[in-house]
Formats: sequence, structure tokens, C-alpha cells
Amino acid sequence: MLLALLLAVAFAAVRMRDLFSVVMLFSIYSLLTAALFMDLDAVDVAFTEAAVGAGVSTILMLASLRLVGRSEQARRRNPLLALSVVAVTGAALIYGLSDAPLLGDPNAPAQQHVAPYYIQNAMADTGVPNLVTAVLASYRGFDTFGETLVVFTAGLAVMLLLGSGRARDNQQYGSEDDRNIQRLVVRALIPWILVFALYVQFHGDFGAGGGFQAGVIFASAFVLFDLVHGHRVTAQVIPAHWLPRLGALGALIYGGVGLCSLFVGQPFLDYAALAQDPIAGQHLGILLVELGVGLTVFSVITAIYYAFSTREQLR
Amino acid sequence: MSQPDLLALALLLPFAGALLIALLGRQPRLRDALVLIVPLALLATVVQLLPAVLGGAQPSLTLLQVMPGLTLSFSIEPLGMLFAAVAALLWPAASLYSIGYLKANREKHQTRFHACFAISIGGAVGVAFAANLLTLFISYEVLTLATYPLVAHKADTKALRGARIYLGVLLSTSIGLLLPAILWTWAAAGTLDFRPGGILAGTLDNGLLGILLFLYAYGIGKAALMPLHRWLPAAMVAPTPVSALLHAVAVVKAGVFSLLKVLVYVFGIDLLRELPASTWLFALAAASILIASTIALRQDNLKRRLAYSTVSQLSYVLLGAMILAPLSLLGAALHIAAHAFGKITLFFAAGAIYTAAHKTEVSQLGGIGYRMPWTMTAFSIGALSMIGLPPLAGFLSKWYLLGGAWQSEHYAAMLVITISTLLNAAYFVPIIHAAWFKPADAHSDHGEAPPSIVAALLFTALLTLLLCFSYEIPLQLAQAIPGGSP
Amino acid sequence: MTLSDQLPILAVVVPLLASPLCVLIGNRHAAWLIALLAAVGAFAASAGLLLAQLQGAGPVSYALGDWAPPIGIEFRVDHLSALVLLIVSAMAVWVLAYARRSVEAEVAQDKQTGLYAALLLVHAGLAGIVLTGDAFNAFVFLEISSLASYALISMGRDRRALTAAFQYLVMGTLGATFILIGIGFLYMMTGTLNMADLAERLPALSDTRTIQAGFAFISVGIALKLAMFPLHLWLPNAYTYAPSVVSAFLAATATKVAVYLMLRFVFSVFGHDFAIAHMHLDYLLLPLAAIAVLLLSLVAIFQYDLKRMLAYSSVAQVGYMLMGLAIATPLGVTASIVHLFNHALMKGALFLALGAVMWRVGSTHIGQLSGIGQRMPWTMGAFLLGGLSLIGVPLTAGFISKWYLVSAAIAQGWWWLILVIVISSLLAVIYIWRVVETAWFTPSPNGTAGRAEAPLSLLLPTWTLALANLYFGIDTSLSVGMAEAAVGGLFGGAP
Amino acid sequence: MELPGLFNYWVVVVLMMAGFYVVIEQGNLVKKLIGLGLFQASVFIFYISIGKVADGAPPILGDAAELYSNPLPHVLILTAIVVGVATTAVGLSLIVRIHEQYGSVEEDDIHRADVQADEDEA
Repeated sequence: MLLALLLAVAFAAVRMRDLFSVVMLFSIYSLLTAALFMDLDAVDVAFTEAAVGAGVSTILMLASLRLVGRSEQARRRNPLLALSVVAVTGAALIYGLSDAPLLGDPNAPAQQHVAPYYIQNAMADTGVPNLVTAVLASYRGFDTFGETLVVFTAGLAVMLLLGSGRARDNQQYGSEDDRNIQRLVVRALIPWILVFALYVQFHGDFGAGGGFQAGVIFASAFVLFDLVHGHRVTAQVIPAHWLPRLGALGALIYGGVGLCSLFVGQPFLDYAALAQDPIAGQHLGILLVELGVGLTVFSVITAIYYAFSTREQLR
Repeated sequence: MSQPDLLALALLLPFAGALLIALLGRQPRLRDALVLIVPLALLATVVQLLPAVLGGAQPSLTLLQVMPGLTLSFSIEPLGMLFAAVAALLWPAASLYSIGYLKANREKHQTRFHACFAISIGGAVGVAFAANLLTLFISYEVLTLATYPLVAHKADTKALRGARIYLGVLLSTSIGLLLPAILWTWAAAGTLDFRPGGILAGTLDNGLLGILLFLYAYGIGKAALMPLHRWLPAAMVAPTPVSALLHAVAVVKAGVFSLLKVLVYVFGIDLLRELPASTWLFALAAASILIASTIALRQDNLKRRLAYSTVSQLSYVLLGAMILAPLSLLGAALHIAAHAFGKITLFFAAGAIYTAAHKTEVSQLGGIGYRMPWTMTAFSIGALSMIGLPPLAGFLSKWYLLGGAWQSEHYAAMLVITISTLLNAAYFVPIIHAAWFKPADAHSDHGEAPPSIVAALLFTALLTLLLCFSYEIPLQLAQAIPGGSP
Repeated sequence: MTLSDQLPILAVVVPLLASPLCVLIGNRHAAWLIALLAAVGAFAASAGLLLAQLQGAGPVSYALGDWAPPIGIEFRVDHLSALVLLIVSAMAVWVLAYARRSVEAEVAQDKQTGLYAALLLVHAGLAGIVLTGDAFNAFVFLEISSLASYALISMGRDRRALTAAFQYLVMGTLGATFILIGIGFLYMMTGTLNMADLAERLPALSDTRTIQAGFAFISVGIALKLAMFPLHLWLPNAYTYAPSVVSAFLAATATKVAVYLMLRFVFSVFGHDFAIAHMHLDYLLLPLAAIAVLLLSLVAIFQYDLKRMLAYSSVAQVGYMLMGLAIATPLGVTASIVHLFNHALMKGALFLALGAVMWRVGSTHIGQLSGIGQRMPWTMGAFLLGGLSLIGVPLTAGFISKWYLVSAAIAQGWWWLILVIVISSLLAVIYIWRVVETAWFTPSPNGTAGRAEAPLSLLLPTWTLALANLYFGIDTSLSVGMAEAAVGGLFGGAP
Repeated sequence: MELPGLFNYWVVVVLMMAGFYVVIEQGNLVKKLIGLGLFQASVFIFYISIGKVADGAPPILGDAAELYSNPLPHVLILTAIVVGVATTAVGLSLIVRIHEQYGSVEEDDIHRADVQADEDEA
């Protein structure tokens, strides 16, 4: 069912020429994917995909459509080459999958080798019931460190390309009292969003969520605030040129935590070295690094949003 | 100084000299003094090495190991000594000459010229003393690259085109044929050292060895074996001292020398005797001699005529080696020296004529002998030596070549040598005749060339004479070559 | 654990954390200093690792977070990774030492801090790829270095830098995604991501289509990353329009690391028996490499912008490395690794020299450079040295590469391959000699006569690299020695 | 023939290829980027499918379930998603700059402009 919908959306997206609707379809596609992930027991991933695919990416795409225009030229080029490349690749994939283990097979090698270890020992090793968080932040914490730096890199790249965005007023939508209503609503909403973000941030050990999702939510709160109040006001809350620095700080926090264990002669990112009791150490470590992740993600996304939305349209 | 030290010094001098010359570019006087001193120092060093080598010693020296089993090392054997001695003997003359020539013709970039000249000599010495194919190849390429700026010196489109052909042919042959040949040898024999009796015996079958032989014969493009001789006439755009360097002192000599070295120390005369390919190589050499001589006949431009004469004379060396008789191998070795002395004299003379009279064509030389007596006397000596008249260097080498051919009843060789001698006469005698016995054309009021030039060419002419009388040293060296004594 | 045990992680984390530090401080002079110091630190660490390998320490495993592989991620140091790591970190030091003047001239002031930060990220990312023993972790670092390099390329002054960067972004991301799919297939069948662990488990599965497809996707993905002909289209513009220091650093390191990844997957993870004997990767690679070497050397001859000329030559040179890899004998792979090392030196020297020309003349278009040899003798001297090495003239590093490649071909008796190598070397002669003639044998345009040499801060790094080309052409004990040891490891099986 | 078990994968393949097609065929840079997004998102589905265990619970330890789905792919994809959005952000900002410089985001126009510039240099 979901798959069928996905197919439909995907093909619509391929055919559509109006970029605006393509973007919308893309965001729908992400939402459907998220739903599919829920169906496949990947709650954290679903959460993230919804927040990022349907949220962040869409906002960014719309922001850039505002600058580059929404219509796509029709081009007459013989798509045969492209089609054949795609056909070959697809064939290769089908071929590769033709004797792959079945979906959901509990005895598939993928479920056998490393995974069971996590499921059985994660609690004892890290004291974190959310296996995803355990693996993400501890077992494969180095990947997540890399991930944080990817985010930082992206922020840096956008800053280099578009500049950090000066605080000028972006055009506002609707009439004055419309905007007042908007402000009212947003004012009512933002505290809850922030609370929810904090919950996601610190409850990641036990339920779905963690630094990354929390960062996205934080950012979305600011985006909302910015939309209704304009950059001037937002800039008073957090000046644009702070954001990259905050992002850097987050990355440094993560790295710093990792380095701590070096000083007591343990390998990088060995949280157990952070406290007498290894479990407590793990808890502390995970908490801190998730904080770093959250900080980086929040500030980078906000910064990128600033950079895009303050860019003047080319006339 | 111990012999290895002397060897190291002989290798170091030219390069150090080049560096100093480059640094002294700002003070022409000091620089030119240096340009004279360095060659004399090299000559002294080589002379000091001579007795030991005559005594049968083989001073050697390994600089470093480039790749496992492959070293950059040098060792002096008689043939190399002979070549080095020739180069060392002619360099001072060439330097003296080029100082005069560059000044008289107001050439630009004189510092670059002298520096590159010195490096080229260094390359030649490296070739002469190389103890294995790798070292030989490296020095050979140094020589190629260092002579490029000399050939391109004038830097006009004509010079650049000539230089492009020069570099193109030499590099493509060396990278395209010589390097694979060397690597093949390395794969087959497991060593690249020059050994008396060769290293290839019993490694590959005769067919492959034949192919390898031709890879070497044409890979060493500096030997100008036809049809890969194009670069030599093309390089005629260079200033005359460079032509002298190319034809007499370093380049082509390095070519035939390397070829001889490969034949003697990589293949080994005995192996060559068994190879069917040897006959083919002999035939090529013979053809090269005759064709080049006939082309030379038809050249009116003096330097081009000399160039084609060089092409044919070089093949004498190969021919001598491929007769595969001890005496003719002797002749081949001696011919390196003989041709060097004769040809450098001829080019110096041609350059002198250009400098003094701005004449380049044979047809313009009527009566010039009375305006430039010294120059033309030297020229005549050189030419007669080329033809092979006693008592001149050319006679000596041809005598041994013929002797070898006679000894091994190689009538084809004898025929070729006789015919080519006639051809040599046919393209040299007219020049001499014109110079002395034709009336001078009216409006030529030039005198003799600058003294430094005249001095240089008289010196080399003298050498051509002396070689025929005091031939013991070169002969002894040549006889010490494996297969060089009956 | 003592400091020497921590060297692997330091070689990556020092630049990785120095980058945010630059941004945090946000002063361009400080940023340059931090970047340089970080690079020096990383270089020291990797030199230490190389030394340990030279002393025969054997493969070293560093368990991140103290979780033993395959549960956790491990760093793995062996001869190959130590050698490539040394190239990367050494180039970083040289380029950064050179960067200040050049960047001042080519990049707007407010972007310089970001440039240094991004350079550090590329450096760290590449180092991570080289060291990690975990397939997915390699993907993460690949993305770090790629994203940073997109940004760096886009900072060129010409607007074509932007399109080049975008093209690179699309191609690069496709490549990375292909690799991701491949890794997915492998994980599907083995349940592990650790390379050594994979190497143990794959032979049993070598007949499953899934593994074969995984191999195909990983190969294609890496091929995109290393600009293998015909997937090279993104590279020339990227190297042409990027700022000089960026071109120099990427040309000297990025494709090399991609080749490293190829070697790693082909020989360490999948193993010679599967990749070559079973899947016949060489049948595909060898012809493509041969065509690349010939065609792109030819194309290089007709370029007007010297940076673009070098870029095309880079694609051709990558062809040599793939050739060695595809010959797939120990000798061939040795040739590949030796050339990987030497080519970094050549292209580093050449691009730095061009950077100095850019600094002085403001262009690297051959039309602007007549007589430059008299005006900038030292700069062009270094260029000539690099060029000769590129041609493969004896006593330069390039000669060693050619020597090993040709002997590998002879050992196989593949004469046509030797012909290809020879011809392409001659083409290299042609495109280098165009520059030589312009630089030394055509008169300077009027008014520009007289010396106008680049400052010492540019010349010194350029010349040290140029001289390195000489040194490694004479003393090959490090390059060849390490390469041979590395090949021993690769054909021994697991990394 | 294990159709139901692999059917899911096949659909995923089709989705991937749809995205891939957009990337290489479409001339509009924004569209290319969106295609890239589709492609990657589909790859994510592929990974998550690998980790699915029939009637397994989400990998959050509780006393209820005894069979859990595989957490590892989830972690990998969390990372991959972030990488994806990072790439999208950088790509979009490149597009914005390109539009400012060329006045177009159509590959053909840009290519034409570049070829022109190259010829001017030559």
C-alpha cells in the first residue's frame, strides 16, 4: 500500500515540470517514507526522516525556489542514453537481490553476526534501553562524530557560498492583523515546541529521539519565530554570525568528550573512562555528545535557513 | 688522488663548472675564464687516469642504489677511456672556439649556452664511464636534454622547429625503443652490468635476440643509423660550436660509442657471430654509409654536406663492429677518435667562414683560400683525413677497418669502404679545389676569422695530423677491448 | 595506552577538531596558523605510524570507543595506509605553508577562515578514509572530504568554478550512493561492516549474486570518485577553476585516496581471487585505463589553460595507477602504489608552481606566459623539474614509476601495453615542451621584461616538492620499499 | 520463487531508479538535486528493509517483546539521512550562486555559456 503510494508520488515527481509542486511531492514522498520506516520498526529513523526530509529539505528547497524561479524548461534531448544507464543499473540491482535473503527473515545473516550482540549486551554495556541510541552514540559513536562534522561541514560550505546572512527584514506575508494572529499563535506554540525539543534531547536514551532530532525541532521553532517576526527581531535573540560559531562549538564538545578518554590512556570516545562506574560513564558520555550534536544541528540548520532567506532575489 | 676519486672528479667537474658558469652570468669576463679553465681541468684529470687504464686497471665507483639490484655506478674500461679522452681533448678547443664565435656573432643568452654546453660534456663523460645500461641510459638522456637549449638557441621559429625534431627523434627513440630494450634485457639477463663477453648469451632464442639487437640499434638514435638520421641535419640550425659538439665531441659519438658498448659488452662479439640478425645490421650500416654519402654529394649548403658526411662516417663505426673481426673492431674504435678530430676541424672552419665572410653555400667559396689561408688549410687537412689519406687520422682507422675485412675475407665490407671513400673524395675535393684554384668573386673583402677561432681550428687540425703519428695510446686502448686483439 | 598507541586517532582528530576551532576563533591569520600547526601535528603522527611500519610493527588495530571490532569501529594501520596517510598529511603541510600569500591574492578576506577550515576538513576526511577499517565509516569520511571540497572548488574566481563544483557534487554524491548500496549488499550477506571481518566471510559467499552486485556497485562508485575514464568529466573544470592551493591539494591527494580505496576493496576486502580471477575486474579496467592514458594525454596537448592541461594529465596519470592495479600481479600493484606516491609529488610541485605564476601574472593561460622562464626562473625551474618527472625522465620519481609499470607489463609479455605507456610518455613530452618553448624560447611581451620572481614563501614549498621529485627518483628505498611491503600485505589477504 | 519476500526490494529498486533517472536526464539543476534526494531516500528504505525482522519490535528494550528488529541499519541510515540533507543544502546554495552568475539553472544554457567562454579564451 505505502509502496504503491510511493511509486505514484515518485513518478509524478519525475513527470512534473512545475518545480514548486515537485518539491511538495518530494516532501510528501519523505513523509510516506517515514511512515514506511515506522512500519519497519525504525522509529528513530522515521522521526528523523519526517523532520529532515519533509521539514528541513523542503524548507530549503522552497527558499531557493524563491530565488531561482519555479518553472523548468522543457528540453528535447533523447533520453535513450539515460534510460539505458538506468535500465542497466536497475538490472544489476535486481540481479543482486535475486538471491538475497527474504525481507524480515530472522535468520538472515544481517540479523546474525553483530546485531544480536547489541540486542543482548547493550543494556549491560551502556545502560541505554534504546538500542539505536546505544549503537549510534557509543558502539558506533565515531560514525556519529563524523556525522556531526558532516553537518558542520555543510554549514561551513553554505556560509562560504552564501555568506552568513545580514539581518535585514525579509518580506512578510499577509496583512498586518493576519500577522498579529500569526504572532499570537506562534507565541503560544514556541514554548511547547522548545519543551518538546528538550524532552526529545534528553529522553533519547529511553525512547525515540536524540540530539539530532532535538536540534531540528529547536531550529524549526526559530524558523517559525523568524517567519512571523522577521530577521531583525530574531537577530536580537541570536545574531546570525554567532550561529556558525555555535555549530563549531557543538562539534568541539563532541570531540572534546572523545579526547577526554585519551588523557586517561583509553581509546578515543571511550565513555567508560569518564567516570568510576563504566555505566555512569557511558550515560554521561552519551548525554554530552548528544548535547554537542543537538547544538551543532540546531545552529547549522538555523544558519543555513538565515543564509537562504536573507539572500536577495536576482532581478 | 686515488683512481676512483679521479673518476668522481672527472664526472663532477663539468656539472660543477656548469653551476659556477650559471652563477657567474653577471660577470662575463670571469665566466669566460671559467669556460676555459673547467675543460682544461677535466683534460688534466682524464690524462691522469690514462696510464692506470693502459696498465689494465678498471677504476670504478658506485654512487647509489636507485632500485633494488640497480645501481648508478661508473667504471672505466678501455673503450670508454678512449671516448672520454677524445671528448676531454676537444672540449677546450670547442670552448675557446665558442667564446670567440658567440662574441663575434653577438649571440644572446651566452651564460645559458656555456652552462648547457658543460652539462652536455658531463653527460658525455657519464656515457663514457657508465658501468651498466641504466647509468648509460641516464647519462644519455642528460645529454639529450642538455643539448636541446643549445640547438634551440636562436629561438626563432626555424630553430624551434629544428630543435623539436631533434628532441622528438632522440626522445622517442630512447623512450620508445631503448628503454624497453633495457627493461627486456633486465628481465631476461637479470643484470644490466657491462661484462666482457656480454650478458645475453643463452638467455633468449636468436629470433628475439635479433629483435633486441634492432631495438638497440635504432633505440640509440644518436648513432643516426638511417632512416633515423633526420635529427642531425635538422639540428644544423644551431650555432656552429653546437654543431661541432653534436658531430664531433659529444652527441653522435656518444651514440656510436653506446652502440659499440652494447654490441661488445651486452651481446658480446661471439654471440653476434651466431646471430643471423648481425648480417642485417651490417647491411643497414653499409646502406647508411652509401646513401648518406650520395645525399652529401648533392648538398650545396656546406654545413648540410658535412652533416650527411657525418651520418655516413658514423656508420663506419657500426660497420667496423659488425664485420666482427678483431682488426676492424680496432678500426671502429679508432674511427671514433679519427672522425671526431677531422669533423670538428671541418665544422670550425665552416663556422669561421660564416663568421668572417657570412657565406654558407659551397658554391660561394671560390678563392676563399687566399682570404682565409689558415682556416682553409685546416679545412683541407680535415677533408683529406675524412677521405682517409695518409698521413692523417682517417687513414689510420680506415686502414684497420680494411685490414679486418681482409682478414676475415669480408669482401662486401671492402667494397663498401672503397666506394664510400671515392664518394667522400667526390664531395670534399671540389670544395678544396674551389677554395684554392677558383677565382674569387669580386665583392668579397673579408679577412681571416677572429684569432680565438683560428687558434681552435688549427689545434684540432694538428690533432688530426698527430693522431696518425702517435697512435700508440689509442691503439693500445682499442686493443684492450675484449675481442679487439687478434 | 601510551602516546604512540594514540597516533592513529591523532592523525585524524587533530585536523578534524582544528577546523571548528578555526571557525570558532574566526580570525583568518589565526585560522591559517592553527591549520598549519594542525597539519604539522597530523604529519608528525603519520610519520610516527610510518616509522612503526618500517620497523615491522605489523598491522595495528585501534578500537574506537574501546569496542572491539566488529562490534565497534576500528582504525587499521598497515604499510599501505601508512604510506598513503603520509602523502596526504605531508601535502597538507606543504600546501598550507604555501597557502597564505596565494590565498590572500585569490580569495576574499572574509572567506579565508572558512577556506582553511574546509581544507582541514578535506585533509581529515581523506586521512579518515585511509585509516578506517570499517566500510561504512569510510563512507562517512568520504562525505566529509567531498562536501568540503565542493565548497573549496566553488571558491574560485571564475564563475565556472560554481558549475564545476555542482557537477562534482552530483557525480560525487552518485558515487557515494553507489558505494552505499554496495556496502548494503555486503552487509546483507555478511552482517558485518568491518573490512577485515568482511574479508574473512566473503570467500564463502563469492558465488552469490548479491556479493557480485555489491562488488560491482562499490567499484563503479569508487571509479566515479577517482575520475576514472569515462567518468572523469567533472574533474578538469574542478581543478582548473578552483583556487590554486585547492587545486594543488586535491590533485595531489583526493584521487590518490580514491585509488587507495579501490586497492583496499579489491585486494583487501574482496581479495585477488574474487575480484580478478572470478569477477575479471581487470578485463574492464585495463582497456579503460589504456584509453584514458592515451586519449587524455592527447587532450591535454590542446589545452590553453595550464591548470586544465595538468588536470587532464591527472586523469591520464590515474590511468597508469589503474593499469598497475589491473595487471594485478604483485609487480603491477607495486607499480601502481609507487606511481600513486610519485604522482602526488609531481602534481603537487606542478600546481604549486602554477599557483606562483597565478600570483604574479594573474593567469595560467599559455598565451600570457611567453618568456615567463626569464621573468620567473625559479618558479618555472620547479615547473620544469615536475614536468620532467611527469614525462618520466631518468633520475626523477616519474622514471621509477614507468620503470616498474613497464617491467610489470614485460613480465606479462603485454607488448601492446608497453606501446601504450611509451606513446603516452611521448605525448607528455609534447604538452610539457609546449610550456618550455613558451617560457624560455619566446620573448617576453614588451614592458614586462626584468625579473619578477614569486616571494620565498611560495617558492620554498614549491621547490621542496620539486626536489622531492629528484630525491625519490634517486633513493627509492622509501617509496618502493613501502610499496613492496604493502603489496605483501594486500596479497596476504586481510588489511 | 520467493516473490512476496523480495517484492518489497523490487519496488525499492524501481524507486531508486526513478531518482537516478531524474539525476542524469533532467537538465534543471534543482530537479537534479531533487532526483538525488529521491534516489538516496529509496536507498534508505532498502537499508531499513534489511534490518526488518518479521514480527519483531522496534529496537527499544522493554519487557514486552523478545524479538527485536536490527538496530544497526537504523543507525547507519540516521547518519546517511544527515549526509543527504547536508549535500542537499550545499547543492542548493551552489544553485543559488549559479543562478546569480548565469541567470539560469538550466544545464543547457549554462553549458552553452561555458563553451562560449572557453572559445573566447582559445
